[in-house]
Amino acid sequence: MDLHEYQAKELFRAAGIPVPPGEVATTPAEAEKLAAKFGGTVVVKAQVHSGGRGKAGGVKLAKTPAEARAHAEKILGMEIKGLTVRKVLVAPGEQIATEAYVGVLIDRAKQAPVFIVSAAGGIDIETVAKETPEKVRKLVVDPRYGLLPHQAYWLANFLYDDEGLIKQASKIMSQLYDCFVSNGASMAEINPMITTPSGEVKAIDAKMSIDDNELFRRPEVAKMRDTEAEPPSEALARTAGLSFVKLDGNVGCCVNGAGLAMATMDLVKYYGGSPANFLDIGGSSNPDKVVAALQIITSDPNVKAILFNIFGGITRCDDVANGILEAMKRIDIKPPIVIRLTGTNEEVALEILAKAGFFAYTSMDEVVEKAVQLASA
Amino acid sequence: MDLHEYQAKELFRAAGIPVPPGEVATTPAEAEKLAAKFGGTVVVKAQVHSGGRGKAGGVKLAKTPAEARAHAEKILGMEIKGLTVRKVLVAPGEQIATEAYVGVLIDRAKQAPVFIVSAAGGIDIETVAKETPEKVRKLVVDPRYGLLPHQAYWLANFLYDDEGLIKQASKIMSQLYDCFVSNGASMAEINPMITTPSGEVKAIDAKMSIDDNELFRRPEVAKMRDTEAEPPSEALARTAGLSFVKLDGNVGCCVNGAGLAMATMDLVKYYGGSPANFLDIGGSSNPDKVVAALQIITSDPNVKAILFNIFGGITRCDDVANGILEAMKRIDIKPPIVIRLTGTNEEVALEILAKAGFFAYTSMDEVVEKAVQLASA
Amino acid sequence: MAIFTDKSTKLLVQGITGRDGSFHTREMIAYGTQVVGGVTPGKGGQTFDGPGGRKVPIFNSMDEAVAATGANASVIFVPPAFAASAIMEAADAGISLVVAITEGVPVLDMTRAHAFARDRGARVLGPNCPGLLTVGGAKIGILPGRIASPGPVGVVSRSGTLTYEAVHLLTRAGLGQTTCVGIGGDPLIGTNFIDCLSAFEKDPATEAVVMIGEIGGTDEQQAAAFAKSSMSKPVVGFIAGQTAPPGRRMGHAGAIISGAEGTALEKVKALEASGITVAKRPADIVGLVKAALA
Amino acid sequence: MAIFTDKSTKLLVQGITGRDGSFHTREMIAYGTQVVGGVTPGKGGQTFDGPGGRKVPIFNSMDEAVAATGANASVIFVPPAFAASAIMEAADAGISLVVAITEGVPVLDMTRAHAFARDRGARVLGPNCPGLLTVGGAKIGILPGRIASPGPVGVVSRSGTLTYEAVHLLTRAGLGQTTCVGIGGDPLIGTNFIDCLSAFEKDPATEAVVMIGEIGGTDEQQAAAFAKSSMSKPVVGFIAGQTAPPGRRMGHAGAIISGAEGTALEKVKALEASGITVAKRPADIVGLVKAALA
Repeated sequence: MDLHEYQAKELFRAAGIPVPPGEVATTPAEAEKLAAKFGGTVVVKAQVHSGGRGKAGGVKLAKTPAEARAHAEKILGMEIKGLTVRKVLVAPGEQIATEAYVGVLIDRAKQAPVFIVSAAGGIDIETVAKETPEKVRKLVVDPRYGLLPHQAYWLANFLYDDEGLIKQASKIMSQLYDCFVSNGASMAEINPMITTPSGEVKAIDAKMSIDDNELFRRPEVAKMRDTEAEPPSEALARTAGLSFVKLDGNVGCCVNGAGLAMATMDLVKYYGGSPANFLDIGGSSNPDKVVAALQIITSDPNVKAILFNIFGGITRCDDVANGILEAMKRIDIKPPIVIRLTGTNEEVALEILAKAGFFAYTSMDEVVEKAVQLASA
Repeated sequence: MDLHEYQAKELFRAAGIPVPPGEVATTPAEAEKLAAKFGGTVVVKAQVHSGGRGKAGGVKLAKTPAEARAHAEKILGMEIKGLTVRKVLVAPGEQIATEAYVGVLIDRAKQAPVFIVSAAGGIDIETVAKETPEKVRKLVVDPRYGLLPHQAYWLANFLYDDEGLIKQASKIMSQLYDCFVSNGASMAEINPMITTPSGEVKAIDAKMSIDDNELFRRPEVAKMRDTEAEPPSEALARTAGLSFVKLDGNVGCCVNGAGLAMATMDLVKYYGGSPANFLDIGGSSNPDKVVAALQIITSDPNVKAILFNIFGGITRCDDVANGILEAMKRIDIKPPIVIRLTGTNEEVALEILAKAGFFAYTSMDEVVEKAVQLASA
Repeated sequence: MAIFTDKSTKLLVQGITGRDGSFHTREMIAYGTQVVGGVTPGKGGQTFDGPGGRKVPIFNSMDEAVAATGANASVIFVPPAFAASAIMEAADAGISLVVAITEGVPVLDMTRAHAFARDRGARVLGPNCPGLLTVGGAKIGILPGRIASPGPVGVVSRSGTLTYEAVHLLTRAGLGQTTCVGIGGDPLIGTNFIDCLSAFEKDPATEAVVMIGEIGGTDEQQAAAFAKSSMSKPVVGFIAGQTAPPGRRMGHAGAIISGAEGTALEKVKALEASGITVAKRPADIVGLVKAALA
Repeated sequence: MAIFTDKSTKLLVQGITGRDGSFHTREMIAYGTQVVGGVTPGKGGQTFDGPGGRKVPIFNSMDEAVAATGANASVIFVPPAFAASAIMEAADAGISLVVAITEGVPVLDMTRAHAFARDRGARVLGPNCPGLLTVGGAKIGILPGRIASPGPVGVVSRSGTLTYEAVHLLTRAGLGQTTCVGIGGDPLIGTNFIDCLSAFEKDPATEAVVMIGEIGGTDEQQAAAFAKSSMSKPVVGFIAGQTAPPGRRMGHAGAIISGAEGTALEKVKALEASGITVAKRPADIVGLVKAALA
């Protein structure tokens, strides 16, 4: 789950990381009021789950409250990489001497959190890491010990020469690590971490993703989910316990298992079609899940054909068949449905479907080819 | 630093361990008032840094406030193993179904905290461990992981068969471990941990020692030191930064280094004498420390001779010599002083002492033999 | 012969009395797996009724269960909140193969659990994996036994049902399997492609390996390099997720393209550069394996 | 020859600019130890002035210091609050011998630091120890070099000044030493008697060992058993604390009799039962060593 900048900053502040003040506005009037409250130059920043806000015009300096209002007017409702901006963060402008990058994420190979820091801050770290690896210092944290003081110092020492700055940054590294672990994060980033001309180190931007699997034990973090920031179909899928990603093709896919679902999408493309979605109904074969899946798929007007590809293991084919019939009753499904079922209780399922006038395939290639044909008809 | 039962219970409560209520009284009237407040049967318990309070008559049940007052009257001022009782804990009497022992301490060989539990609670664990080791379960905690949930369960499962009790006890194990670590303890004990007839698990006695080396970072725990509970000479030594233990002989010993100090005491005995104390002036050779050491030694009326045994390394012999002369000026020292100095700046020291009319030995055996002679004269 | 397990493997089921645990325990026993016990705290002393009147003793803890049964493997069906702890309990009890089926285990929990298992010398398979099936030997996990048949092909995959698909196709084409391993779709897994390739290379009964990867991470690339440098047996590959958009999680927590390296295209390139033939679609796996074995 | 160190040992001083650190750095250099650098955060780039105009470079971190100097040993003089961290920093930087002089390090800090050093394969001596002196080679720590002389006796002790006493007596009697090691008076020490006995046994230059123990713990008993089972060279023992009362801490955090096993009497018994001759007083050590070497 991605957090907005202002939410990540809340968690940073709670961990003791020095984050300048800042408040959220949802209307231009609120933005103006906040600018007046802070006084002087403020920055107005779009709150969307996307990088590149600056380039997209989503971050603007305002010298007066009126200017802040004008910026907010433009930014609120703006689309950045397909996401609509519904909130802006208004924060006092900071005097910046230097900018650095500090990030923590999970290193899959080392199976541990890894710090990445660079004195080349404010820019894209992946580019820096690739093109000028000498500008990046990495540290894998041993999860048995956590971030040790000398390691925090080692990271900070890569960014600064001044002992005062190093000490502040070391402390921030430790606080960021604690913040990362205590909130069940999968990523936490300060970009940029700035120094001011008077020698203070501060986090002026914040980015954080929380491991979805941690949310059950962190209700206060789970509450931060911004359901408005995700497509309604994905919010619905999440509630129904389905894995769903909307794509822009016309073949709706309903599959059990993530790997098989991807392979099915790929096969749609192989046969010249284009998948409308990724959808994994998961291991359980509750008919209600099938109904929800069909609701979500049919809510996409691009969908011209719907394809089921089920390889029963834990999932029982008869449950899926019943779910399909149940959905037909409850919702008005326009696009044609083609079905492939094999595995657990296959025979029962085929009989159920046959009775309802459905033909079911047992080969994945056949059913995908058929679905592509129907969609392009 | 040993804590009193009531202090350990405060830390236990803060860690979430179920500890029945209880308050401290310093007068019989207070005890009566508390008994009235709690109502019903209460227990009045001497608060001293010593085991065997029960056997010594320091723990009594009272059915009425008047009886509580009477018990407090007897217990307050009582001596238990040489320690005067100045406080009693008054707590409601508990219904006890079973008693168990739970302790955590540091295992020197494993270099890690170790849990020791036994269903034979309320008694001396060392005896149980020695005589009936099958009644004890031990678990070494890997400090890199802390006490893991399955380990807490494993310990609790040794004490109880009932799943409800096991779950409560598992939780208490985890809480006790957290309490141990977060307070920098070297020992924490629940003895007994009881179950009530209604199926609750509670800590009705608590014992805790804090690692002295942790106190600097835990001022709130350091405040719990009961200076009244230690001999005044030891409190004075602690303030002066000296290691001092009072003994009952008549040869006062002032040595640098703990091992040499013990060896000096042993040599006093070897030559037929009896050491009045252990005293290590430590590595630093601040003359003030020497003055404090002599003050402490001479405050013991048993001391008949004072022996200095200094092997200069970090400690400079001249500093010690100057300290002795300084002390002679400031305090009236009755017993004869014999001095052995060797090592760093030995020559300067010998000259300083010679000028003041002192003869200094360079052999440990000679000086100890002389001191024993003087003390028994 | 096979990898990691055989007929002598003695299995404990952690979470045996749960919905999934009890269902799959019956399936595993029916397949012929030696399920010697189960663990559910608080149900120690009870008995689990397996198929054919088989009685399986239940214990409160892994420690007791291992002491009583001499088990050397365990399979975990406990809920996500307790799965990492169950892995550590198994490793602490001396289990050498821990198969974690549970999906949704917090990643930070797994950083500690994997470290602990390494410290204790235990192999973890998963979490979020279908387990492994040694054909005609032991089935540990949820892979449906009936789709497999004995033969010379080793199968290793990050996916569940896609593995079934591949095994099903192989079996129908008369290409039996030694062991089928689902290594799991999580970002942090205990046993990776290289571990399995290395074991298949050493297994005399395995003559060719099918490796089914997907987007996310760079495990397939590393496996390809390993196959090139250290394997004599042919490997046939398949990578799912050619059509997956970057930055989105495709079901599996590990299936997310972040950066250029995690794409299917990059992986296919790496496999082919290492001499691994890559199937364009699952159905093509059969022909490529036949060619490899010819 | 000697144990743990020799003339080629390259030493870093952690806390070189502190009061004790700077004093003893000069002493170590004067003795002939190769002090190749020092570490004090924030003073990197400065220089420490050693005796005889010797300049020692100062670094901000152990990592930098090791990279620049190729050091393989370090000695720690930092305050107790930072000592465990300094040990871990040294181990993390690849140092193989870490000598921690600092007294008063919290025991729980040391549980983690010792585990970390073990994980990294570093030997820790101490904390709360005087260090070690390889006679005519390297002096690491605070043992006064002038009391020692070269010869065939290895000395290992839990104490500081009592070690000086013993070494002084040996030297005056013409019995020189190979290496004198103070293992420290804390309850959790990185290098124990057995480690040192084992090293002395392997060191061809050492012909006899003096082992000086004290009350508390059971290290001496275990060392005695080791000497009996695994040593060919004679060991002469001394145990301080015959007159120490139980339950009281005698200066050293580790010198406390808890239970029957930690008493001096028990230790002397265990040593004698293992064939180790035990001196009744320090002065007797000389005669026993002479007899052992005869």
